[in-house]
Amino acid sequence: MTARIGVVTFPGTLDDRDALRAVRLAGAEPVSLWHRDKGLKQVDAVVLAGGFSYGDYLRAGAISRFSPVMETVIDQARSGMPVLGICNGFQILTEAHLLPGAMLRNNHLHFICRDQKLRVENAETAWTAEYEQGREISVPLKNVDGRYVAAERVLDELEAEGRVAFRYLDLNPNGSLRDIAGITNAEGNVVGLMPHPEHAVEPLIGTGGTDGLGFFTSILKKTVAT
Amino acid sequence: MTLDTVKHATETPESELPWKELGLKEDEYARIREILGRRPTGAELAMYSVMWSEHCSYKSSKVHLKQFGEKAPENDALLVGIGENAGVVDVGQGYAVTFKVESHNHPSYIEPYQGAATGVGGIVRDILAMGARPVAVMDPLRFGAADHPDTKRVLPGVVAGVGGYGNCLGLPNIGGEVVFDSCYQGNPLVNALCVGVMKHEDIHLAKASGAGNKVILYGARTGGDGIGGVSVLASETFDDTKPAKRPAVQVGDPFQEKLLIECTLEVFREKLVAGIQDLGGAGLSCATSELASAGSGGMRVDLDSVPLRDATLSPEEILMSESQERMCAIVEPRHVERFMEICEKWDVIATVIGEVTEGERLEIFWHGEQIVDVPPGTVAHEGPTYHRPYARPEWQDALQADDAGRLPRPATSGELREQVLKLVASPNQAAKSWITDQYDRFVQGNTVLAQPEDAGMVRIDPDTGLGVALATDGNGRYAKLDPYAGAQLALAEAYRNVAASGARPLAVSDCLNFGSPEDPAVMWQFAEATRGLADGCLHLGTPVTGGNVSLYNQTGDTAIHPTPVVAVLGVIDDVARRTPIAFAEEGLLLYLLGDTREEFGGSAWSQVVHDHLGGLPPKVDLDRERLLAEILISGSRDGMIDAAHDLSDGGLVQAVTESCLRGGKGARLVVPDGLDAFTFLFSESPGRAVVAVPRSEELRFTDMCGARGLPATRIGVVDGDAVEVQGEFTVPLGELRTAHEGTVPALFA
Amino acid sequence: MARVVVDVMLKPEILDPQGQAVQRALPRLGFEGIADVRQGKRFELEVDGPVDEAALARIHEMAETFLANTVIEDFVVKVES
Amino acid sequence: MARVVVDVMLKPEILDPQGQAVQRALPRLGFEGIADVRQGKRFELEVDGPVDEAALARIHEMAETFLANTVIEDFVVKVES
Ligand SMILES: Nc1ncnc2c1ncn2[C@@H]1O[C@H](COP(=O)(O)OP(=O)(O)O)[C@@H](O)[C@H]1O
Ligand SMILES: [Mg+2]
Repeated sequence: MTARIGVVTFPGTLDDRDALRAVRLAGAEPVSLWHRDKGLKQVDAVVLAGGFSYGDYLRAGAISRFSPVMETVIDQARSGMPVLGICNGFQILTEAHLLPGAMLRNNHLHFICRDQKLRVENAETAWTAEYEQGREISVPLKNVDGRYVAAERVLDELEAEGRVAFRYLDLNPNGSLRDIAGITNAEGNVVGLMPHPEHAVEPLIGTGGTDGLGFFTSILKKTVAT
Repeated sequence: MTLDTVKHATETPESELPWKELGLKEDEYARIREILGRRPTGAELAMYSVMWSEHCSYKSSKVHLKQFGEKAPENDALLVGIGENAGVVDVGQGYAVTFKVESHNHPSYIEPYQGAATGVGGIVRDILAMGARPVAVMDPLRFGAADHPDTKRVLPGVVAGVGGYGNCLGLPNIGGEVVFDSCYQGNPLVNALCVGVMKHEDIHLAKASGAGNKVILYGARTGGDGIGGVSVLASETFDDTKPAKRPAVQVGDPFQEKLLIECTLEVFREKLVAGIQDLGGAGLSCATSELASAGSGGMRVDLDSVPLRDATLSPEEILMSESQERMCAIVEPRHVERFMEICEKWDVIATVIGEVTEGERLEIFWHGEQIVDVPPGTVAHEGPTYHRPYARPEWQDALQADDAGRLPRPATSGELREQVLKLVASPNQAAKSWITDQYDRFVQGNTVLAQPEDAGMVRIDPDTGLGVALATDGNGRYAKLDPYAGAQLALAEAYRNVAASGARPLAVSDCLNFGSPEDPAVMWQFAEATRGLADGCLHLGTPVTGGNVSLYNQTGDTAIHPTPVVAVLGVIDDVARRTPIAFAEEGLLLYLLGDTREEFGGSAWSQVVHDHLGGLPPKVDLDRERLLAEILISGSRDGMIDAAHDLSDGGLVQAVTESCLRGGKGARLVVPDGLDAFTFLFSESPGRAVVAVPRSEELRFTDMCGARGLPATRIGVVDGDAVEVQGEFTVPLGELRTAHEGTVPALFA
Repeated sequence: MARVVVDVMLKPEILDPQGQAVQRALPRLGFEGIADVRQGKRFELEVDGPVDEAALARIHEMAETFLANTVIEDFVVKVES
Repeated sequence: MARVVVDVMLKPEILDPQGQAVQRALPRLGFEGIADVRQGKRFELEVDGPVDEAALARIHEMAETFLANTVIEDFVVKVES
């Protein structure tokens, strides 16, 4: 039996179909989840995909965070279910306080879409186990509210505990503090990042590489193993 | 105020109505009275005035646009032609593709962000209304001089608007254009293209048939946006000194549109829709009259049931409102409940506002009283037709006589090098990534090629690799020198771009941006350009499937350059065979395909170095374009070429610069026998491309070119980290990159 | 240093998708009784020197030409006490 | 119907690039003497029924949990006179 990975669709989610495809390409079973349903259809892990849920009105992720599906996701995440937030999903995770800090408007104020180099700083989370520590990967980045901020104390704590999971390389595209591209919770089951691994899973498409596939094979291994 | 009902209108035949203020001419008003056999009611007048405006009725242009049908090439791929929301072409494997380019020029000058955003929103709904899932957008843009202060207001707003809306909808932006020319100073051109994909059986049309079927309005509530916008915008030249004339601006809500897309695709999937129309210009007036006139029966609408954002709107205003993000569907009674459920699922407001009737009239009621009773066809299709006078302007001869061949050319290698750097750094030739990086090109996970490639390409079937490619082009400078040739050059360039990517060109959409049709010189430009485009499409076998006309792009007496923007759609059986522009590997041999002549009229060189526009544009040879395309497509299919880049404005040196920078590799070039270095580098002869051929394929490739009679000249090799023109100069890639990529951020960041 | 505040709101007849989205979310969060929400911008300006009539006139002009887009927005200038 | 306004501003220690961009543009437009600009959000809420203490408490809670993200933002609730 393979792992069932859920992908949530909120109104305004855009990359849900891409995330489902990435799950399938990794060999897991993709399961669509709907924001109004509390039930998670017995999935082993959940991906909160990118997009502009609720138009990113008010603040990115602020409205989605209060949806029925998130009540369950928050609950389950606290008891160990793996959750990956990509871009808008990361924003939702910070709004839901499953991850510390907040996402703000890019320092240059523009939407930015580029091939982004990252370093995997923590290869022990549920979503990064297939990478080696320090591995450099290239995946698409595309957002307008991608600047990660948190209080100095929080940042120090994240660094000390190895919870900065990904860092921007070559260029910090948005003014994120300490070049942070993604973080994990202390347990390593909840991971959020701004760049889009689901757009780097096939040759030709997107960046034309498959550097992002490891997120989905990591979770497949992890959930099948446990 | 008493309600102006049909009954009231009959009883008060002499009441004066503000037909003039609504942009109607005296004879047009007389015609309406004749159609109705009485004076129109206020609501009827509102409908006729918007629907008979230039924007909706094409009254000045339709006698010329007819040619696209009359001269349409035989083409089995065409499933739905001109006249519907957008044309549909068969791309094989059971798939159909619909695409169209449209303008939102005037609103974007007034409010750049919202104007551009709602331009994208409007074209996306057109595509959706055909039954297709929108899969990509493009944005051909024209601005005033790059260093003009107003361009600093307009460009960032337009770009943010295109991005803000398209990104939020989840549509990858796969290409477009950014052109600067002071002729667009008061009239920037914001054109937007959308392409959608469906299965053949999913094609939907805008018609209301079947008495008893319900008319459902769904999407955003109706507000006071853009009322009269259509008629005021399209009928009169916008004059910014008179704020009273400023139409209300529409504000878009891309989030609402995203819900509309998903909701609409779901009701299509469950086959709940008998007919459908988006609400764009002229709002409900347009949707109801077009649906009713295309169907078999009549239609009855209760305007009171339209959900409003502003309760004080009058019935006339409701009919004319251009509130965004609305659609109108015709649904059989047995499907209404399910239709409503799906709308509720997507948080989309949906309301039955009327039904299809046995009769032949469009009847609209307000508070139970009849305020409209018209034959819908007279509103939708029987608007006036003008045969506007046109005449070749008297300045045309002098302009063409001012030959660019007489301009002083660089005298030394040093000067040549300097001009190369100046050219690739000039705003029109410089890299546009500062702009295009504000657009999401990855979303939907099917983008194979996007900017800065020759064409955008998306995969439409992940299993077979079937894909489509699109390019848009238009060169107003060429068209100014010769509008007939200019239109064909635009077509040829877009066609060539598509072929360079490896796809087979199939069909055309266009957006014709011109000045005032009341000026015979402009009308001549328009007539010539449409004739050129129609003849060109016939010759190349690519039918025009739809498009858009934008007139009155002028400030005072000065019109913009005639600017026909042409979009070509191509198909590729397997996107794995696509050809990128990047020179990515050392040792690849560079071949120049086609003939290079001394052609500098309207060229980028003449503009950048001499600020000159005169002479004749390069000579078009459509047979040559076709042959070149065949070679490029075969080369890609059979794996003979690793990269290809078409040659257009800026000539060879521009193409080589882009391909080298994209691949991060240099090139050593040799000036071929019989050409001087200057002509080699800067000529803009069409029908050419530069290709990078692996050594192992050289013989096969040159044999193919030889056998088919296409000149192929070896001009160098991919090598090192500089562009070197042997015996002339060397420019390190770093220097080239700084020149090419620094300009746009320096101007706008 | 004195603080001047410029509030910029969409004109009432212009669609405010942000405000709408907020309003629609409120009942779901258990907040009833809010009939309408409009969302606008607030600019806090720290002004060098005295905020006299001349200064306010300049700020008014700045709001009109730059901070607000009067095609779609209204604005109010206030001196913060 | 009564109007309650909620002003939401970034905390002073958080970088506000929007405010900065405005401030940097001002001298170019000929407006001197503005030492600092911060840009925030203004919500205008139309409240059904009386704006008594209970209502204000609820709005305060709404601002704290929803309208503002207190990790990065401060807010003020005001009854518009
Ligand atoms: N406004 C725009 N939006 C998206 N892509 C653009 C835009 N402007 C230019 N591009 C892209 O930049 C590249 C270069 O543009 P251009 O020089 O006009 O191409 P070409 O000369 O091949 O037609 C192309 O890939 C084009 O699609
Ligand atoms: Mg090209």
